[in-house]
Amino acid sequence: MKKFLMATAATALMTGTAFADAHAKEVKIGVILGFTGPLESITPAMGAGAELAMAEVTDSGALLDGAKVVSIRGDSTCIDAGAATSAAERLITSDKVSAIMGADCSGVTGAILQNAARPNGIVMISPSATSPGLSTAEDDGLFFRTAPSDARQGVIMTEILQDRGVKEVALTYTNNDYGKGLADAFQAAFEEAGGTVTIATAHEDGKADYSAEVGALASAGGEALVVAGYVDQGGSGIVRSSIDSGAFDTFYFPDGMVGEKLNENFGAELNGSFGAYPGTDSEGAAKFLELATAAGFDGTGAFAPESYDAAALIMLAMQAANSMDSADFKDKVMDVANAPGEKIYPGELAKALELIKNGEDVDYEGASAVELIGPGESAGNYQEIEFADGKYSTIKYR
Amino acid sequence: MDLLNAFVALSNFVLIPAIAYGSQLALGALGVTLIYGILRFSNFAHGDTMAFGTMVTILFTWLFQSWGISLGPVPTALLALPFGILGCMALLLFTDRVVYKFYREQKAKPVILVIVSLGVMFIMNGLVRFIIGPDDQRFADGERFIVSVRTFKDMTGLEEGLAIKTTQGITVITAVIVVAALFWFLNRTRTGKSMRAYSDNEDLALLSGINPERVVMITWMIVAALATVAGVLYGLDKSFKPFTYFQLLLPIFASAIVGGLGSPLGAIAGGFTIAFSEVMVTYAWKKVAGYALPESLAPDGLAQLLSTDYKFAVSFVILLIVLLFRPTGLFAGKSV
Amino acid sequence: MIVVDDIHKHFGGFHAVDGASLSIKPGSITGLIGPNGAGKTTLFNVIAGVLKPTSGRVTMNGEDITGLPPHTLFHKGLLRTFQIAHEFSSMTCRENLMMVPGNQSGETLWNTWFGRKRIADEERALRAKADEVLEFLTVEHLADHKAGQISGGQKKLLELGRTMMVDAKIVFLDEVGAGVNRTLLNTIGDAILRLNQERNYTFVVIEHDMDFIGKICDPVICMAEGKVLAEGTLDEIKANEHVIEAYLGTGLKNKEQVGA
Amino acid sequence: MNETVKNTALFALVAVLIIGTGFLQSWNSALFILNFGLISAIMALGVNLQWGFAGLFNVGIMGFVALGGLATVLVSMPPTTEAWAAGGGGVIVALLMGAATIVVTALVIKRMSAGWLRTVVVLVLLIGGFFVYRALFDPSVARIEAIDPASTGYLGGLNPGGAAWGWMTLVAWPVGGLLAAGVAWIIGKTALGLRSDYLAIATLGIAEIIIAVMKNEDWLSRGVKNVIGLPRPAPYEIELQSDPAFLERAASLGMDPVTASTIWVKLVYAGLFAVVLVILFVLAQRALHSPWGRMMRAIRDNENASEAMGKDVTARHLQVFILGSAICGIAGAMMTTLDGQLTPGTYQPLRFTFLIWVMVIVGGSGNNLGAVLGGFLIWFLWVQVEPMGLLLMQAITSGMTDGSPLKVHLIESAAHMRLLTMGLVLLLVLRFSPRGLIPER
Repeated sequence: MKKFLMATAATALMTGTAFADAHAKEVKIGVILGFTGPLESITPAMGAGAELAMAEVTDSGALLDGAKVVSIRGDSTCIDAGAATSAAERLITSDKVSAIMGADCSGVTGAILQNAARPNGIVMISPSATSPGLSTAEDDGLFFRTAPSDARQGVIMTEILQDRGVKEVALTYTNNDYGKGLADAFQAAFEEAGGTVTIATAHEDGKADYSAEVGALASAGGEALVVAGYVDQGGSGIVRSSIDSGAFDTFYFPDGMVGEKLNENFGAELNGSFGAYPGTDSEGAAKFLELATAAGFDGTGAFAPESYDAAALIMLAMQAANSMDSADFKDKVMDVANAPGEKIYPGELAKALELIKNGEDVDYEGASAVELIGPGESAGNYQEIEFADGKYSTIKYR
Repeated sequence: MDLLNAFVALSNFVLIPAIAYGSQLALGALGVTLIYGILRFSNFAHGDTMAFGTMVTILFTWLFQSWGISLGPVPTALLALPFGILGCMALLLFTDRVVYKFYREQKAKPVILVIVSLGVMFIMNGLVRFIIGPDDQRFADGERFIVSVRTFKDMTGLEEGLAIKTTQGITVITAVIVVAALFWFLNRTRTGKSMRAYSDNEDLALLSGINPERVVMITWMIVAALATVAGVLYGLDKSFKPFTYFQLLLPIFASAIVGGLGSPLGAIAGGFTIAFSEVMVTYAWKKVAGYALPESLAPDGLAQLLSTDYKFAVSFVILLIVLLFRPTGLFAGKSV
Repeated sequence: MIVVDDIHKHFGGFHAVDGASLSIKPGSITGLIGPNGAGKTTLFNVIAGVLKPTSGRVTMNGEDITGLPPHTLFHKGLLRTFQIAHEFSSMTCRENLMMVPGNQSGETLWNTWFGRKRIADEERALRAKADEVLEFLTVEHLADHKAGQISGGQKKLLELGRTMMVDAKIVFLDEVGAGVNRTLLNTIGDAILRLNQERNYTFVVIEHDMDFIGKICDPVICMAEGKVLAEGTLDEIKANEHVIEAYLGTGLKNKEQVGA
Repeated sequence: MNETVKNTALFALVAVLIIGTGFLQSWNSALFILNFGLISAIMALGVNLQWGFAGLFNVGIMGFVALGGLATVLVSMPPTTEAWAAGGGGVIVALLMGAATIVVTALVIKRMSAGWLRTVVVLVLLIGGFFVYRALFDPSVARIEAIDPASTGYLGGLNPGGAAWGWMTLVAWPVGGLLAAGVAWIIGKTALGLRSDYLAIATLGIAEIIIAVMKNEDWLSRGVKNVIGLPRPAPYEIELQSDPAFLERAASLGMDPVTASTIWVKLVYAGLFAVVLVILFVLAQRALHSPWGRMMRAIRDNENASEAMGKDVTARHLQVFILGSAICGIAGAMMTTLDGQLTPGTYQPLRFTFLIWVMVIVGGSGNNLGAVLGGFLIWFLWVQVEPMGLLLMQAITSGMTDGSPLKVHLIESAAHMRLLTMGLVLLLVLRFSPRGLIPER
């Protein structure tokens, strides 16, 4: 289905470009996410989130005096930097997008930033690239993210585990930049806090057999197994194999593992396991959920709220600079995201655009309580989840 | 008691998975080795042949499931397996007719056939993705465990648990049956004997009145059966994903070569060698050693020879070592 | 000059050469005959370095050359041809000859890039020499034909021609007449005799055609079952009881050959 | 049709395809295809050297391409001084120690006569050496990887000037070739004695091992954490966009500065790559049409006869294996330069080994011109079959009702046309023009 959506998006953009000149004012925003690849089960909701914000703005007619916002999708594949760059290249040079909402995975995000966005001077706001390395990447002020850095997630994970009295964990991570980066960050934080990581071992995605990895993990032991992987990929394989062989029965799931698939694949077998993914209990989150349900997609999906916020920030910044040129509005992103100003929640984008037009400050809170710090990344809010009765639910916000 | 715990832990995490994996590899390697023996080339399309056979089986499984047919505790896929084999045979015979036959008649060099099989690999790769898509497909149903960890612990009172999955049991049983049938066929039937004769000496076999096209046809049919069985067992035990099957080609080749290309016995030995070494070299022996050794000798570290990161390199390192010392494999295979 | 001392070559349990000893006099054309499976070609392969003997020694002018690889033997002046013609099929006949001489400066990559003048000079000389050889063999019209497309006999000639591109001391010819028509065989025979006389080549010839052997070879060595049975002129060999027995044992066809 | 006309026509076709892309899609896309086409052509040249000239069946191309990429990081990145201080020496000592173990073991095997004593000595040496090596190696690696793992955590490269010294990346190209050549030497020494199919699988396996090492040795090149932002030999677009002289020139051509700068940078790369391709092509061409090439073809045609004619087949195979691998290494370094990053996770045999084989076979093995043509043509197809497949599927399904499952499925599957097409092209060429589009003369 997801590929069907992509295909129609692609056709839409073909016809879209043909008629582009006919339309009075059109703002194109690239949505580059891993519609295929390890994150393919959570990206549809992310794309829908971003497009929800765009539809809202288009309907309001308030952006740059009635501009229409068009979403153009590109596939980042999440892992293949070459393919991602070429998709971004196409969106920027051929479809002439004004900004990019994306990408999702840290590796491809870095690649697109360096090879496509910076050369062309295009603003990029990622909803989910969490690698700490991106904090210090050269970006000419073009790159932002509404997701927190994994350095932050490592601390949150440590807190959650310690609150539950877990002192010893085994750790496995998907063997790519996301998994390795998160594992490093977590291990450092956990050990600093006095915990023990009995073993940190990688698993390759897409390899169906994980008995060797699980054997090593089981041998090292631990009160829980931290699975820094993807729910659509090896992460699930590890969990499956661990449950089957009785190696572990308690798991910790970081952001890449939290998804509907987890309920489908395991259900009650995971009762007692826990985890966390970005999210807030702000009133924005609830509003977003309402909007998402009305629009017919799953608003609780990981990074869907962040995607809405990323798209919203792009459009608000455009209005603040009164320009759809990245060079002009890149400096406005931080202004609209942070205080001072009137707080803006999902569904209030029209109001925000009007305020900005009238020269007033806004402080965009959005669906994920956006607060951009330092080099333009989210300060980081997480929701802690726990499995009970065969599905996970949020029990606490951090 | 501790020794028993050590043995159970070892069985649960090393022996049982390795035996199941080894059986799957051995079945795959048998297919590769038969093609090499009779048709005299390394078939790069074998992984994708497995994927194709499995895919047909999965489609039939879904069909049966939608009709409400099931085998109770045993996976429905076993019922669909014969149809998968037939589908795979049809594809291979078709491929042979439109692709390989031409080169056979031309007496093309073996390496040309290898390159041709690369082309076939690309096409099958695309075909399978085209039909079923590139995603994971789970099609196992029925009872999940023969023995689950909890029952085992309750039964024995041991600290360590032991799980035997239904799919693992089926894998081993099926593999034994298939291998026995294959060896019976090769050694006891007229056709099988003529195949072996053809494999040993093509010219001599032709003189003694063997119809080569018939031998080739039967080879493809057997290969289709082996590939489909191997693929379905692998898919049941783990999951089906076209890309994984393509990747499976590498350990399968390693198995066939370690055993010696063209030698069916070698393929089986190779399959288990690769499977066991992959699991054992990267296994952290801490737990087993902790039970088996007196406390003073128990290791502090993980007692792991190589990190699991290098799991996939292990089979090739073994392959290289074997080739260095026995250039035609353990069971002295052929080389053309 | 070449002394073969008690060579054994076993393949598993099969003793292809079982204690063969012989010596080859410089300047001679030695014929090596024997029934099929007598171990002639295996012995050839051992001497030419393709196979390592299980035991035994081969010396050349007193130097131990046992088990040296063929390319080293080539540079010592020991050349061979093959039972089934081993032509370089995708190359022209002229190229087949031109590739032979060793130590061509054009065989060093550096020179192919930066020493083109020297190569050009050498090539001119090589080409002239190759054409000369083709003429000697009366096949100059084949110079630009692909070697894969000429007849079996012509391939045999070409192989002989390759040995003429360098100053060979000793040349081993393995069934040079197999599959060659009578006319061409005569041409080959003439060429061998001329090379022997004009250039003082030493030849060792494996052959089944007794007419051919009788015409050019002296002495003749007969092998059977991996051993040397007899040595002498062809007439002496034909009269030897052991030889007749050995041939008789393998069937009438070979007996007729001996009788012929 | 005479040969020159036919070849010119084939290359003209490729030019038309690329230029057509420029008109129909965008010039940036066209140049993107051109640049990767140039790199693919170089890889095909390397494989052609091994297969077309010498008949060596190497399916480990991916490994050498990856080594070229590794060289780019090792040469062009600035060194991580803290990491060097923390564990650089330790790692080097450990590696030397490891190498010494192997050398000593080899010497023992050579010098001692076979027997149980030798076996024992060898085992003791190897096992003891392994533990000493690990004891030296592991702590140093841990110290290196502890240094700011999020952005460095590795030794870095040899470029003291950092991003300002972008030209260092050019140095990395030949170094990539040398690195690949060195590894090819080791592999060739051990594996070239194997017969065709065994050699093929052995090289396939070795390539996987190389990738595994690159993925997991973080101290060397950050492993799967990737190295991004490699210094580059071409100017940065962003700098061009703020360079008054460039802006003026762009304006005089009537182009907007962003498009002008992206196209200019791609042209710079295209120029650099073309220079490398031309140099390698000329060298390969001269080698092929020389006594060396004649000798190689003789060896390929008949190893036994060449050996009997005094050619050292083993040494020549090793030579050509090293050369071909080195060329793949150079191409790999160039590709990593163009990507601006090293991502070991993206090396897949399908893309970096088998696709290159398709290029060589389709183009014409044994003919350098053919290999180059194959490189461009197959790369073009690889990139463009996907959109073409989509169009085809849309054409096929245009009669169906929207949302019908079959239509959805067909359109969804369009992406897989790519693999099908590659296989089909390969098989058709093998069948009807077995010696490729531009066959060996």
